[in-house]
Amino acid sequence: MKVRTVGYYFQEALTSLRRNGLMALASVGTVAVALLILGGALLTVLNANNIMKSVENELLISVYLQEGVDETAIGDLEQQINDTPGVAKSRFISKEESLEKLRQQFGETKGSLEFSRNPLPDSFEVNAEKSNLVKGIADKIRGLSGVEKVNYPAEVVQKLSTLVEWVRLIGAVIIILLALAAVFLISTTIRLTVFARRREIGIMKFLGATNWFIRWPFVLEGVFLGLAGALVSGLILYFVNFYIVEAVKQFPFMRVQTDMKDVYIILGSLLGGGIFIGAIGSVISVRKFLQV
Amino acid sequence: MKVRTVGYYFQEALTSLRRNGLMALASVGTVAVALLILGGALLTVLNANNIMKSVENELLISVYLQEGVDETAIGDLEQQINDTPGVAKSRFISKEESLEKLRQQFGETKGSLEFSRNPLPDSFEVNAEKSNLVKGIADKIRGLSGVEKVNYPAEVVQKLSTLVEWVRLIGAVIIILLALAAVFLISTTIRLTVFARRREIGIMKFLGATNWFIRWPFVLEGVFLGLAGALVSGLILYFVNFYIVEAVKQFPFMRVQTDMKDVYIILGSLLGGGIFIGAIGSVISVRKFLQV
Amino acid sequence: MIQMYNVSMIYPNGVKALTDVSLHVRKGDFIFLVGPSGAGKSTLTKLIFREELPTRGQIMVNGINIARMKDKEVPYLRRKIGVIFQDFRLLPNKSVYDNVAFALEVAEASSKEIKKLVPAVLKLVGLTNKADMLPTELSGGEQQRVSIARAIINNPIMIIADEPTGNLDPETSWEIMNLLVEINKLGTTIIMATHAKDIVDGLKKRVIAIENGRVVRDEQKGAYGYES
Amino acid sequence: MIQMYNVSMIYPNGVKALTDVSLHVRKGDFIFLVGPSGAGKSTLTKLIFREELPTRGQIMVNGINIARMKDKEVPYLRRKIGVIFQDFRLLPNKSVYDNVAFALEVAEASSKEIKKLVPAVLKLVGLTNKADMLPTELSGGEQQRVSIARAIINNPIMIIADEPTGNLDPETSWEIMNLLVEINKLGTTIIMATHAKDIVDGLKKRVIAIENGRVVRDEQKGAYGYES
Ligand SMILES: Nc1ncnc2c1ncn2[C@@H]1O[C@H](COP(=O)(O)OP(=O)(O)OP(=O)(O)O)[C@@H](O)[C@H]1O
Ligand SMILES: Nc1ncnc2c1ncn2[C@@H]1O[C@H](COP(=O)(O)OP(=O)(O)OP(=O)(O)O)[C@@H](O)[C@H]1O
Ligand SMILES: [Mg+2]
Ligand SMILES: [Mg+2]
Repeated sequence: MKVRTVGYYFQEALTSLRRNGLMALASVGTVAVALLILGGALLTVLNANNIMKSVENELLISVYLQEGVDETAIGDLEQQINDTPGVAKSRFISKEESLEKLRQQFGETKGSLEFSRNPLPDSFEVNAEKSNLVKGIADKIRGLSGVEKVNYPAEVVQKLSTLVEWVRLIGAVIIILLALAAVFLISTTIRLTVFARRREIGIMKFLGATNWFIRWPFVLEGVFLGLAGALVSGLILYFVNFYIVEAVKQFPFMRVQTDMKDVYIILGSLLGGGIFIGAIGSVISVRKFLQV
Repeated sequence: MKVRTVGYYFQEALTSLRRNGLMALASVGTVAVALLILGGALLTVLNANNIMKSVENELLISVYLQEGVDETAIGDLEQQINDTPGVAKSRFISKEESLEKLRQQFGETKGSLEFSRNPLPDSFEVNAEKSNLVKGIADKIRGLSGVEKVNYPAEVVQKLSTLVEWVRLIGAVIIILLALAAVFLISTTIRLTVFARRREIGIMKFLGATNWFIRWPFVLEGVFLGLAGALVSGLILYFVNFYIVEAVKQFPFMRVQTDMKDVYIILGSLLGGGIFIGAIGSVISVRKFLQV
Repeated sequence: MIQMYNVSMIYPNGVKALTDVSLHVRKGDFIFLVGPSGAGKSTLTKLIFREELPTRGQIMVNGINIARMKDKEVPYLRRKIGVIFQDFRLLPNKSVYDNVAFALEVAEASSKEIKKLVPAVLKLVGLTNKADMLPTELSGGEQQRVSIARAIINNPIMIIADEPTGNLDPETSWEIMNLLVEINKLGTTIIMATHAKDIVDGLKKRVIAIENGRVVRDEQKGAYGYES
Repeated sequence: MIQMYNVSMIYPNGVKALTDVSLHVRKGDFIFLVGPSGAGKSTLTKLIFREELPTRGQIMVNGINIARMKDKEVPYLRRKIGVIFQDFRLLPNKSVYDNVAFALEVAEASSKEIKKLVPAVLKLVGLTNKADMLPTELSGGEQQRVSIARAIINNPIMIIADEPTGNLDPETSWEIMNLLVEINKLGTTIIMATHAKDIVDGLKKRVIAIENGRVVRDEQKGAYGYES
């Protein structure tokens, strides 16, 4: 392949893009829209996943201790709790602290919550690593000596853990479907572009052009289309994601810790995907008309 | 327009669909994918909206009363609360009831929560109609005589009301964008289909065909494509929505009350939209090539 | 039937295809348009059925000023004119039968009429056994004959033929010419651009010679070249 | 140069285009293929540059069996054969210059060579001032000449011309024929399907007549019709 011929390929691809202006625009638009939707879904799932994680972290197991457990026993218990598999962290709350909380809850009028002696127990707040581990942990801790009662938002926890699984599953399915849809849309567009030029391809063959001689300009055209579409969608997604994440960050129960690395990976894949689909789409679409 | 000619239009449209099999399939696929994504988004927003509503309903304003307010005063107060604009409903909770709840919360060991006299106040639980009304209602009730303290999940309420607005806004924006994308994809496909047959259109004109004579088969073809695509996407959405709603219904804090009427309206619009876009897309795409 | 007054045609790319052409064609005329390649013969025919609009000058066809005609009326003009195109212009997705029937379809003819006329015309051009084939499955001459069949089926008041025998052997060419002469005898005006010296010389009809976009000769009972 | 042994060609739709054709073409031959419309002339030429594969029989071109040829080798065969197609087959989106240059481009000729050869060949066919136009902006005869220019530019060992003068006036036709005769004198084999009686009778070359898919006559220094 001579350098001059490579030059020819590029020139051909660019000329064709210019000549088929409308169709090129349509293709870029389709690629952009397809990748936009796909990328949007990916980012949404990424962010939703992060939100889910932060919600999971809020789920607390309350461990109430028996009356009269002494300090060393409490220390032991803390050790045991932290050693329980699946526990992320734990915090000791003394009975005094609990009473203070209760007081705050029911207004500040003195007297309404004055007891002869503090009737509340000491307790631990335990965080689980994952929501579906909560029940197991609670059961284990219940068996420890010195523990009076273990409370956790039982139904909510179970349901939430199922929900999280579901969201992840549905998210994955939706993303796979959207990826397929994107590939389909892009390859359809390229196929139609090639279809409109099937006669030309035949003529080239009859003039002694090799298959790759015919393919290269189409492949480059596909790559340009894919690249342009991916860039457009990438830029839009980048800024939309940025603004949405900023907006959502205001909500305390949505402490989104979106790692920008993940975002870059997604945008990079879109770019690579666009180029790849453009090139492959061209090769496949041209193939049918090369059989002469 | 003779009956015979109408027959000709249909025959032409069907023949063309058959002859351009691959392209027709591609178009149907594109329409289906576009409407699928759009419809999916619509249903998601519909369901999310319903979930939001049910979450909103859970937001309670706790109104604690002063010591020694008598029954008639309580009745008055209830009346006044219910008359406050924006209040959806209210429920009286006696101090005994409150204590019972507290007891349940901290284990069942007798003795740990036995008081000389019940230190808890009487209270009301008040539901607001909308989350952004909560603060106003709370402020109003705070001024009523006999009220000791009004509690509401202040920050959460404010943030939630903003979030709900946001979700609705973003949802609307996303749906409009997706609708535009769907229109764009479908009309692009049809334009490419027509583009591949531009020569034919010119020839017909030279043979003395009127513009509508040329247009009708394309319009019908567009309608068939749109219809087929809409049916495919409609069916998929119907079943996916069904399963997801069923699955989500298991979660108590997601009491989705999706009105099937809304779903049918969405599916109906998809169908109508598909047909409309198919027809309009054809008319617009053909127009350019009719200028001979 | 056709009056042209000082017609000039300059294509958008600047090519002067016709310069100051004036012509009168009477109903029932049989005219050969001759001239070298690129002289402007096809352009002249294209002006008549309004494929192109003249840059300057007036054209009356059948009493109607073509430049002032409304877009909506154009199809009705075209239906009255049968055109045999130099590049055939067959509909690639329609069979031979459907291509020919299309000219009737366009004019909303009855299905009975179509079923009667199409086979008859196909027989005239010798394509009865190719009725179900697609244009791409035909030889060059066969495609040309389909285009001839399509042009004559509508019983037009005028036939414009752009080199209708370019891809035909002499024998078939003469059959087609005899057919056109017959049709002409029934009153149809015929304008035929051609390079076939034998035919022009043999039929002795009116000859209009074009060179470089100008009418250089207009003779009754003329020949292809100058009588020398 | 070409040997055909008992070649038959039946198209997928069942049309028997060629039946049992045997032929020998020597290097440097100048052959006219004549016969009525639909006889099988174009089909015969299509077999030589492998646009179609024969249903039966063997074809050797330049010593290579065409049926056994690998798909990868086909382009290199085609580059050695210049083809003037009956339907021109110009690339619609390329200018006249680029259409002609394409034949060199395909063979990866140097840019210097292209810049030298293309204008020279365009001059030969009289299209120098149309170099920048698109095929749709040309008259029928001009398109035909572009296709001729493209066929001869590559200095092919053989030229296949399918009615190369069908859209040309007699004068231009003779110019093109003289060009082909010159090229033939330099050793290029020429096979030309034609209906132009004048030309065939005038040049007195080898004539192969085909009728109904069979070779019915093969004469050195022959004429268009049977000598009568
Ligand atoms: N669509 C077009 N755009 C620009 N120029 C054109 C167009 N069609 C024809 N021409 C130019 O106008 C001139 C006359 O063309 P026309 O087709 O009328 O010639 P012709 O007499 O029919 O020739 P031929 O015998 O080769 O068919 C030519 O020089 C041609 O290049
Ligand atoms: N692609 C095809 N598919 C089916 N049949 C074909 C195809 N091409 C040609 N034929 C048929 O094969 C026969 C020979 O065709 P061919 O093109 O070889 O004729 P020809 O001698 O070149 O005629 P002409 O002088 O009209 O160009 C014709 O009957 C034609 O209908
Ligand atoms: Mg012409
Ligand atoms: Mg032929």
